[in-house]
Amino acid sequence: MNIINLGINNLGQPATLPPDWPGGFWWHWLVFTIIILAFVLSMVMGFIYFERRGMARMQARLGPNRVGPFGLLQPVADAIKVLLKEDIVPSKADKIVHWLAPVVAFVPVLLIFAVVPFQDGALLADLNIGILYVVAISSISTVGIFMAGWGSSNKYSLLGAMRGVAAIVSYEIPVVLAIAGVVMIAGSLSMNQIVLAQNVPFILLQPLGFLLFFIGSCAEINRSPFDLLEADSELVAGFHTEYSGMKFAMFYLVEYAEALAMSAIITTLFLGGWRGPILPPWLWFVIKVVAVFFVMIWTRTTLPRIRIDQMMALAWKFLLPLAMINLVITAVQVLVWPTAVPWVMIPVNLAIMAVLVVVWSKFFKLGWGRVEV
Amino acid sequence: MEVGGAGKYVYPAAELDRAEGEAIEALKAGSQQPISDPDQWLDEELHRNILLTTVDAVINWARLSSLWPAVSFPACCAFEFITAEASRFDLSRFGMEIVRASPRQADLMITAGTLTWKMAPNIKRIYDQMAEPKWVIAMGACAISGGIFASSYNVVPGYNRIIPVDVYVPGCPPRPEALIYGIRMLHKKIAKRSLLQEG
Amino acid sequence: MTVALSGKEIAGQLEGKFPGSIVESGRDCIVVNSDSLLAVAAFLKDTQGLDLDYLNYITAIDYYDHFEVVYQLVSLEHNHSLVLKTRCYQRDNPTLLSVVNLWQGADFQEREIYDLMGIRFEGHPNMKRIVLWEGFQGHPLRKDYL
Amino acid sequence: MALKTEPFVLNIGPAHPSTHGVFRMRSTLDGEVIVDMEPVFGYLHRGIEKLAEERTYTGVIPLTDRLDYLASMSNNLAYCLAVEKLAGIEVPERAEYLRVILAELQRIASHLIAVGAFLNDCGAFMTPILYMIREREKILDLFDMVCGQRLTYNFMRVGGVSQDIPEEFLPALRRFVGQMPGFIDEYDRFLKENEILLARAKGVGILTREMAINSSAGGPVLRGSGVKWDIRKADPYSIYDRFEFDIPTGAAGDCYDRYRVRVEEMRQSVRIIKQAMEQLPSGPVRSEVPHLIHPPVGEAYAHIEAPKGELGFYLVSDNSIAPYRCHVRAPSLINLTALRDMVVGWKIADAIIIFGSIDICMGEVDR
Repeated sequence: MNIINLGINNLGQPATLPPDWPGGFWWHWLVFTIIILAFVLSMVMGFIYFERRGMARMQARLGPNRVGPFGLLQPVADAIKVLLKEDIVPSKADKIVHWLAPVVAFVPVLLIFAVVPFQDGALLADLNIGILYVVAISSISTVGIFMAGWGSSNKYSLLGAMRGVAAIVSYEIPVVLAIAGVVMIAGSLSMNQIVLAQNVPFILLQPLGFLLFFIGSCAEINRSPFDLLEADSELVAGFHTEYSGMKFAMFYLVEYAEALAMSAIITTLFLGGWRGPILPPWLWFVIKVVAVFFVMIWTRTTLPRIRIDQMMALAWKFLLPLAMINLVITAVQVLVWPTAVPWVMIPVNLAIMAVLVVVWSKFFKLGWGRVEV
Repeated sequence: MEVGGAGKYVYPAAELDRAEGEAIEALKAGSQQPISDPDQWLDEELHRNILLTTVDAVINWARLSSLWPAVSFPACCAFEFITAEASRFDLSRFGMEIVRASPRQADLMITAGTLTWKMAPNIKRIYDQMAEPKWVIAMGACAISGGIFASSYNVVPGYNRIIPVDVYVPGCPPRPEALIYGIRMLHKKIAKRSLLQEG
Repeated sequence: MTVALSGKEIAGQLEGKFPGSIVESGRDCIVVNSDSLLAVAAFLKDTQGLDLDYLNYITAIDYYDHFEVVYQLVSLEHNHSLVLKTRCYQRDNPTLLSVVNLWQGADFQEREIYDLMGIRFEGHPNMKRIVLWEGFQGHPLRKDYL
Repeated sequence: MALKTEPFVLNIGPAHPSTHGVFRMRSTLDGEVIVDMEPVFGYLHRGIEKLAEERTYTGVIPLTDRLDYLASMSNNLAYCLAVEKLAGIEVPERAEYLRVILAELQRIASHLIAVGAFLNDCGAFMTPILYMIREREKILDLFDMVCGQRLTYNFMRVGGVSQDIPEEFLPALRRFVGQMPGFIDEYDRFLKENEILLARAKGVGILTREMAINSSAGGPVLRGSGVKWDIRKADPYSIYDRFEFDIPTGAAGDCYDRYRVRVEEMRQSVRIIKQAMEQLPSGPVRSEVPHLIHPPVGEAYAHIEAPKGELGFYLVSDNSIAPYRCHVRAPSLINLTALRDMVVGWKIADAIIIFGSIDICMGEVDR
């Protein structure tokens, strides 16, 4: 029996009380909490392995292959080792803040998965404001990062944390505007409804929105080329410079769990979520998530890092205006041709995207030279 | 934006220099003898029969499979270490490609290069900042005994004057193969650890 | 080929301009009085036709009874060079004038000479030890360093 | 709005991932912007100049290996030239050609690391440097063939080179020279026109022509600022006057120009090696030199165009078997003179890449 199918949603009603479940929604919550925890932990392990092996291949080497078959147990070994390492709290640190920071950073990332549908209706809570909830929750982990930077009383940590806060404050806006385009087309804020609305994946109807969202979310979760927050070659290890042992493991987990969460949201919003032919829905979901993550690895191995002011400039001068234009165009399309055939809109939207990006990149350069502050 | 002059977070350079000099002299005075290997080696027989439990085996396996090196690359040998990390010799096979810049998160210090008295307090500090359990590989002749520069006025004759060393890899510089062999030796050493020893 | 300017010819020019500045002149070097070092250096740097605007290196040699400081000047434009030397006969507190204001490239090299040879350069903005630490006893490159 | 901010001191180094060794920048920051910076070094000062005074002329060669450990061959060459000039020793033809071939290979190897490390400092996560180390390994294999060492070669001798090349060397070199231009094109494809790299490196860390000359910069740093000055052309040592090659120069003197100059120099080095390989004569590789060299009393300065700039040895002889004084004109140290002026006013991220674009080797800075 496929338990996941039981959480079927009926027309926008919250799927908190599935009919056949003995014990009502407590039982449902318990099952899904366990599924989410298991999913996140196993996917993060998989991602770490996948990133290290994939990156190694792109860098003309092999990557970990000694521990277990094909090195598959490498993340397990890393996890055991890191968890058993000594936990150091610097003597000048703000002890409580230093202790709390990893938790504050980690919990919101897990909470995001509450509204991610793994299959039709298979989600912990089908909130009717699902995507709004994601936007709200995902920003909280920044507080944890800033606590880490502040609490460590290390200048590198503080600089890293400041960069992180600046990045998330700036990039939240284009990201939300990009989401708004999707919401308009789907006509709902519920994640499950958004997936159900995607007869054509929204990446085709909203190519510009996808681009903006992808760049913005990469910046929010500090993936390269926006990894200024823990920029190896500048800030040693950024905000978690002073963390060791278990607390460092939490941050490491947060980093990949955030990447997983963003991949899952991109999958849900733009790639049609769990929908796909032949294969079971959850497998489609995982395949799409991994594909998105692969692109992130790819950019990480390819691109140099940009500077903090260039990053801000990109958000405010490039992404934000484009996101607004995209919103207007989408609104016009939804209003004027509400019943237009998607196959007609696809080439139109792609053309609009191409023109806008090209034209705007004439106005905007990442900018070289000294930036006066 | 207005810069608030020489504020309380800007220390005079002369003061910093003097403090550094004092730290060096203090360390130099206190480390004229080599530190012996700190590991308490239990009787081999005892080890095999009683102490080496399954838990030990799992933990040691995890530790030896993911040795993350710290950044402490003073001189020439650093490039042999970097080459060992790169495509041809590929230390990433052993899960060692994550070179942690922050010593807090590293397990292994590969002391690649000559140690001078001016650098010694920094290396000692990096070592102290590393979280237990931690290991040290002295890579190259300079790291073992000062090597070709042993008679100089500013060279520490071996890292073991200031930090305990687990494995010595000779060579000037050691070839990457030699370094990998040294790392395998360290793996064997780690595999013999027991939780009881850590106290 | 970089032409090594003849010390004798330059010495002739200098003797007219700064009487008493030249101690000795060889085939490719001139030894100047330590007092007139700055004036001679400025002349060599700025004179048309000489334009020795590139200070190649500075070094110091300990000859027990005196220190000799060697400057090699090069003109990138005319591709010629000149070795300028000066001597310092004090041993306890040898002092020379710094050329840092003429050639910024002298900055670290003068500090290094101070550190290792113990010659103090007056007029250098940051005259302190460069490779060894504050509080190090002695100057290692001196011949009598133990 | 006038916002009052408090500057603070941030210590970059000496054990920092991008200080290429044990360099330390004691910088005063205002937020992210560097308002003042004092370079502190000496963390690798091994006293090579002092140690040279207690070794014989031949015994100093291993010490020179460890100066700029990324370009040991060039150091050997410069030192041997200085001793030969001091003692008036002739070098056989074949040895001269071998020296040129090896020195140019060394230049390629050193520039590969320089460019790779620069791109790594820009934040291209390890990828470029790993590809460049892949090619560097091929050069190291060639060196391994001739002298059995990978990093500290100790191969050149006063009056020639220590031994003749093995017969498998030339075919391997020919293969390498055939492949290398393709690899350089590949590196160019990686990041040459990358928007982010341009934004990070172009116009950053400008060293004007006047500044470069006044601060005695050398090598790619000087040429990046538009000064066409290369010792190989300006004062041809060894047999460089027999080869055809160009001196690439930059225009603006920014980080990007220095990076481009290095890449172009690799192409020129390949060109020189090709010519030298074709002209390589047969004959002895070392002239008759007494076991203990007693040069006449005097002094000599010999310089070469090392990968990092003008490398010179100033030797003083008192007719004994050891140099009376051995001074190294270290390009890395002197190129750093302008660092402070280049980084002040820029952000930390820029300071890192400006520092990376100078390409120093701490062994040579501190000696």
